[in-house]
Amino acid sequence: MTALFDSFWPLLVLKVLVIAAVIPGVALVFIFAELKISAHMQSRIGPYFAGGRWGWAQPLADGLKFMQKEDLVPEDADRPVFKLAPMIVLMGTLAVFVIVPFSPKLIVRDLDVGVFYALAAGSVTTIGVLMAGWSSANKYSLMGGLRAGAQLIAYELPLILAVVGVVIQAGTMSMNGIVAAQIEPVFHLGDFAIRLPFLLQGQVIGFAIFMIAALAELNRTPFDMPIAESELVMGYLTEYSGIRFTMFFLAEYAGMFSMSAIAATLFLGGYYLPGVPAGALDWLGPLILMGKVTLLVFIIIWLRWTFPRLREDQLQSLAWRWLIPLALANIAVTAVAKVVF
Amino acid sequence: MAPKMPTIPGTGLLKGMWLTLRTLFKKPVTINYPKEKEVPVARARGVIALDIEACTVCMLCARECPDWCIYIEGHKELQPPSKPGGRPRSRATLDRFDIDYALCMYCGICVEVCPFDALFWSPEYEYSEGKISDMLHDKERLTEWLATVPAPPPLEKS
Amino acid sequence: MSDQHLLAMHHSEVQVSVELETPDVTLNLGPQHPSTHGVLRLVAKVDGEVINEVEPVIGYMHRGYEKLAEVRTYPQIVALVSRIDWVSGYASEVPLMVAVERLMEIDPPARAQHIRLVLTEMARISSHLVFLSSYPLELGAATPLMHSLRERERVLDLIEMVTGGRFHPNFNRVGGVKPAAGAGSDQKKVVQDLPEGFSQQTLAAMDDVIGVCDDMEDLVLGNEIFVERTRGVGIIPTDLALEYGVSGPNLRASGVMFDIRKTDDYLPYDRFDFDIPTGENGDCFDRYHVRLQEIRQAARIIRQAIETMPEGDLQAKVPRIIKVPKGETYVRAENPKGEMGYHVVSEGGRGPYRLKIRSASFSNLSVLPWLLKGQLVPDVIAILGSLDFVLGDVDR
Amino acid sequence: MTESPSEVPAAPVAVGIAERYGEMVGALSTSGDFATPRIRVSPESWVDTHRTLKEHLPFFSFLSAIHWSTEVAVGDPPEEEVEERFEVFTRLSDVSKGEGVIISTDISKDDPRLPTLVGVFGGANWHEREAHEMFGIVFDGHPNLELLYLPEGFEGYPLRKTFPLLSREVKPWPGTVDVEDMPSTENVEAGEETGEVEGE
Repeated sequence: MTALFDSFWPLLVLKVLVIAAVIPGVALVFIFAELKISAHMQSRIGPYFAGGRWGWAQPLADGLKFMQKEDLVPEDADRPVFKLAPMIVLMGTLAVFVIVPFSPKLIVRDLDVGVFYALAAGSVTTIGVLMAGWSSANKYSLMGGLRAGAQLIAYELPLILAVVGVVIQAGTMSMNGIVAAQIEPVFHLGDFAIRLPFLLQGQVIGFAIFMIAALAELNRTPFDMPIAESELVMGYLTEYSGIRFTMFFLAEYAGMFSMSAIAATLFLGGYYLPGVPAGALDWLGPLILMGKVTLLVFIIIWLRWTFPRLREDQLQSLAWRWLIPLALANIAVTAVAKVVF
Repeated sequence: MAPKMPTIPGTGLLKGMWLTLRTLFKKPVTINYPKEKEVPVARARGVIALDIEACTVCMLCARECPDWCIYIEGHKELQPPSKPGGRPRSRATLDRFDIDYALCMYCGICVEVCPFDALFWSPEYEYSEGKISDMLHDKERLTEWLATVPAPPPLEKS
Repeated sequence: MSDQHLLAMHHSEVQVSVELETPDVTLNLGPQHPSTHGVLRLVAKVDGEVINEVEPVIGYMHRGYEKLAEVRTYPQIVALVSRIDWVSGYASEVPLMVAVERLMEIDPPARAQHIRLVLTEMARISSHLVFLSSYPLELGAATPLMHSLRERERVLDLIEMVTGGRFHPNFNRVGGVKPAAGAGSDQKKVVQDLPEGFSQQTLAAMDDVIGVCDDMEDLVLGNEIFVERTRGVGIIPTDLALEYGVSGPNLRASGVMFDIRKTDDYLPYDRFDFDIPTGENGDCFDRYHVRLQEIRQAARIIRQAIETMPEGDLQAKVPRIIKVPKGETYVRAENPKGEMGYHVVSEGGRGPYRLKIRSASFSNLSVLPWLLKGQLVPDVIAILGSLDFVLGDVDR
Repeated sequence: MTESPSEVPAAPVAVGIAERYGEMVGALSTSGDFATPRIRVSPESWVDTHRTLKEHLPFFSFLSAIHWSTEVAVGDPPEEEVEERFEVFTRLSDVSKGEGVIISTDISKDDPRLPTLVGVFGGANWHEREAHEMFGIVFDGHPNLELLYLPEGFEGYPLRKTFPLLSREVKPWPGTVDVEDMPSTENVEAGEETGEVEGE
């Protein structure tokens, strides 16, 4: 048994299967959380029917309903592209989880260029969105796709630049390495070692920029222009229904999960919580990480149900006039601090 | 009348977030409809109830109806004299009294014009149907609603 | 940054993309589109996201009320006109009744007038709350919708408590308000005066309405994103507004302090203190702000009216069959959407010979082709929503 | 007005307004019945009248028309015989005192034409389109005199009095059946004479 798991391929397949099963499950939980939180923020009770108490089965019921629906492809659509788009979006989202460390050992692949990989894989979703927008043969979809493309170019840059600060501070691009760097004591108060996540080690601006850019990447309010229900109907999703829409839908929440997990790992100490003994991290780690992710997901949901959305040109000006200069300044300051201390 | 604007940038965003967070922990105002129900006010115009005994087939409601959604048919019947030796009186009997709720616009003019108080509003509202033709309520159905007519609300004293 | 600066910036950005000279695309916004509140259709020629030309297509909701009115009696028309602007149904009934009363030279009793006034202002609150809620939704914020509809529900409940209808009260009669209706076989006809607890509940509801106005100031008006989206967007110049017959809050947002409640006397508004909120720039932000302030003023009027509610009859003495003498009159009212007027031409019958319905949204919307030229698609939605129209009011 | 605000404003005020504005434009006649100032002008002076009055009454309220006809397909005919014609009327008002006036003109039924007001009041555009499709009045010089409400290819002019209302033609009136004389007939007649209040 042990021998089997030590060998490369079976282990990889097992890990992939676990991710493919767990991530959509977690996404369902987040969907339910969004339904309930939004409802209560609006003085509503929200779903209360499916599954009995609290309507906990509502996302499952929605999923089942979507699966029963007829698979519609518009007549003028570019069929192969139209069909491929949701898969690429979902795949791009799931691929990010390869490098997310849930505990020191629970990681699919601790790549040396983990951060780089995560950002690259995450960007693939935008290709899928562009494909969806283009192939739908719908003007609203096209505009939504183009907006998503413009958003990608504008926000990929601050996202990467925000991470650079952390990478400089940690001195590694491996995700496990970054967490390890946050476990390292920053200084000692007597015998007591003070361990701080990078957020508290001066990366506040980096974290804020990362979260804003992540919202834009995820097309969440206040940056949901590619979907923009009141303007573009549903943007690139307009022509999708049934199972293909479900894939987009799952990808959105899985994306929230992955972005929050990366943010938690880079800035909030990942699976580590001060005071938890190193030995317990193997089994407590995933819980700690999930706790941090849940907090970030809650904030993302909270923002969505409070703010209106920006206009496309305002979003661009926010990115180019504010976030990118700020992120560059952040890198400079971090680099100088790294050399000085 | 210029609106008051936040002086520190970003406080407007935070104020909104504080409001939604506060609401998150307040009791919701909606109810779980089919299981819980709100009681409509006594005057609510839900469905029209018919008191067959009071109706004299005078057609006033059908004539005043703006949508022409009331269909009435009737015939005369000779009633036995009330006193022995008196004249037999003729009395109009209702054969058909249908209200087509698919057409009705719930204006309540029929209830108002009825000179014999044969029509009443009931606040009942759960009578939607799958077929539009089922929205035509005949006189038996309309009579059933009579039991749901509530007592009128007391008036405000000054 | 000043508004002019913002506007200039905005226009310069628009300019840049126009110069690229790409072929126009025809974009149909509506008749089924989330932002058009029903069945408005905008045929827009867009260049990227910039609108070069827009042609509103209306008439999907045209029900021909002016024709229908010619075959109906006046009491029947009352039930009809509350469906013109269904968001503030009660307010549409009043001017028609005042017109008929003028032709018949009837004075409604003071109590009836007060009840009309209170219900009209409640209709105003309910209509403006719908605007306060739906406008942020156009801009992508869903939560203000529920917050403001929550309090609107209370106002609708109060209207229902008195009239029996939430949207279509049909509570006005020639010479006053509905005097009596059937109420069950034991009770027979009962007086439809204000039910017990109405005053008390109204005062409580007004507090909550003011409360939600405060909330909206925090959640929407003070929100920097909202300000960015609406300041300097969709400016209607004063002279253009007058020429197109733009009325109501849209006109006042452009800086014209004009309110039919102050100048005309269709209801005894001169007995109450209230202010007319006006805007400065005539942009979307001002239109939102003016409506929000109007809710506060309406609540103020209702409080005063409830406290000074006179005793008396609900209806003046009128013939059982209403026949209106020959004559013509035009009565207008300050409805939530703007000037709502009825030109009644009577030829002595039970119904009008001709009824011209002047609805506010129709004129307010007619300024659109001018207003939307050169705007971005997201701004089009912002401007469209800020005009606060109801398709029933446009098409009649 | 403070003592009895419910009072209908006295006619002289409206007459005064009508006369004042009527003088400015050389109106054919003025009236102020039922608190509604009205002035009547000739079709030739239609546009000039509006141009002159725009300085004082800048708010364009509406434009519409009436089809005067003794023979009608809907509703009741006029009390007396009238000359068949179209009366086009607009309402202008100011935005300070609330003064307003209805300006009307008569045009013939056979060739209903009138110069457009779009050059004076841009807002007349849609109103004239509405009057065009509803009454068949042609507004000379209108930039875009197309159907506004009605679907393409609609025949007839719905608001003309001679245009039947189909919904009332295809269905018999459900109130025709007479089982017996309406027992309320006497009451109604008596009520009308004595002015009895309904339902008290």
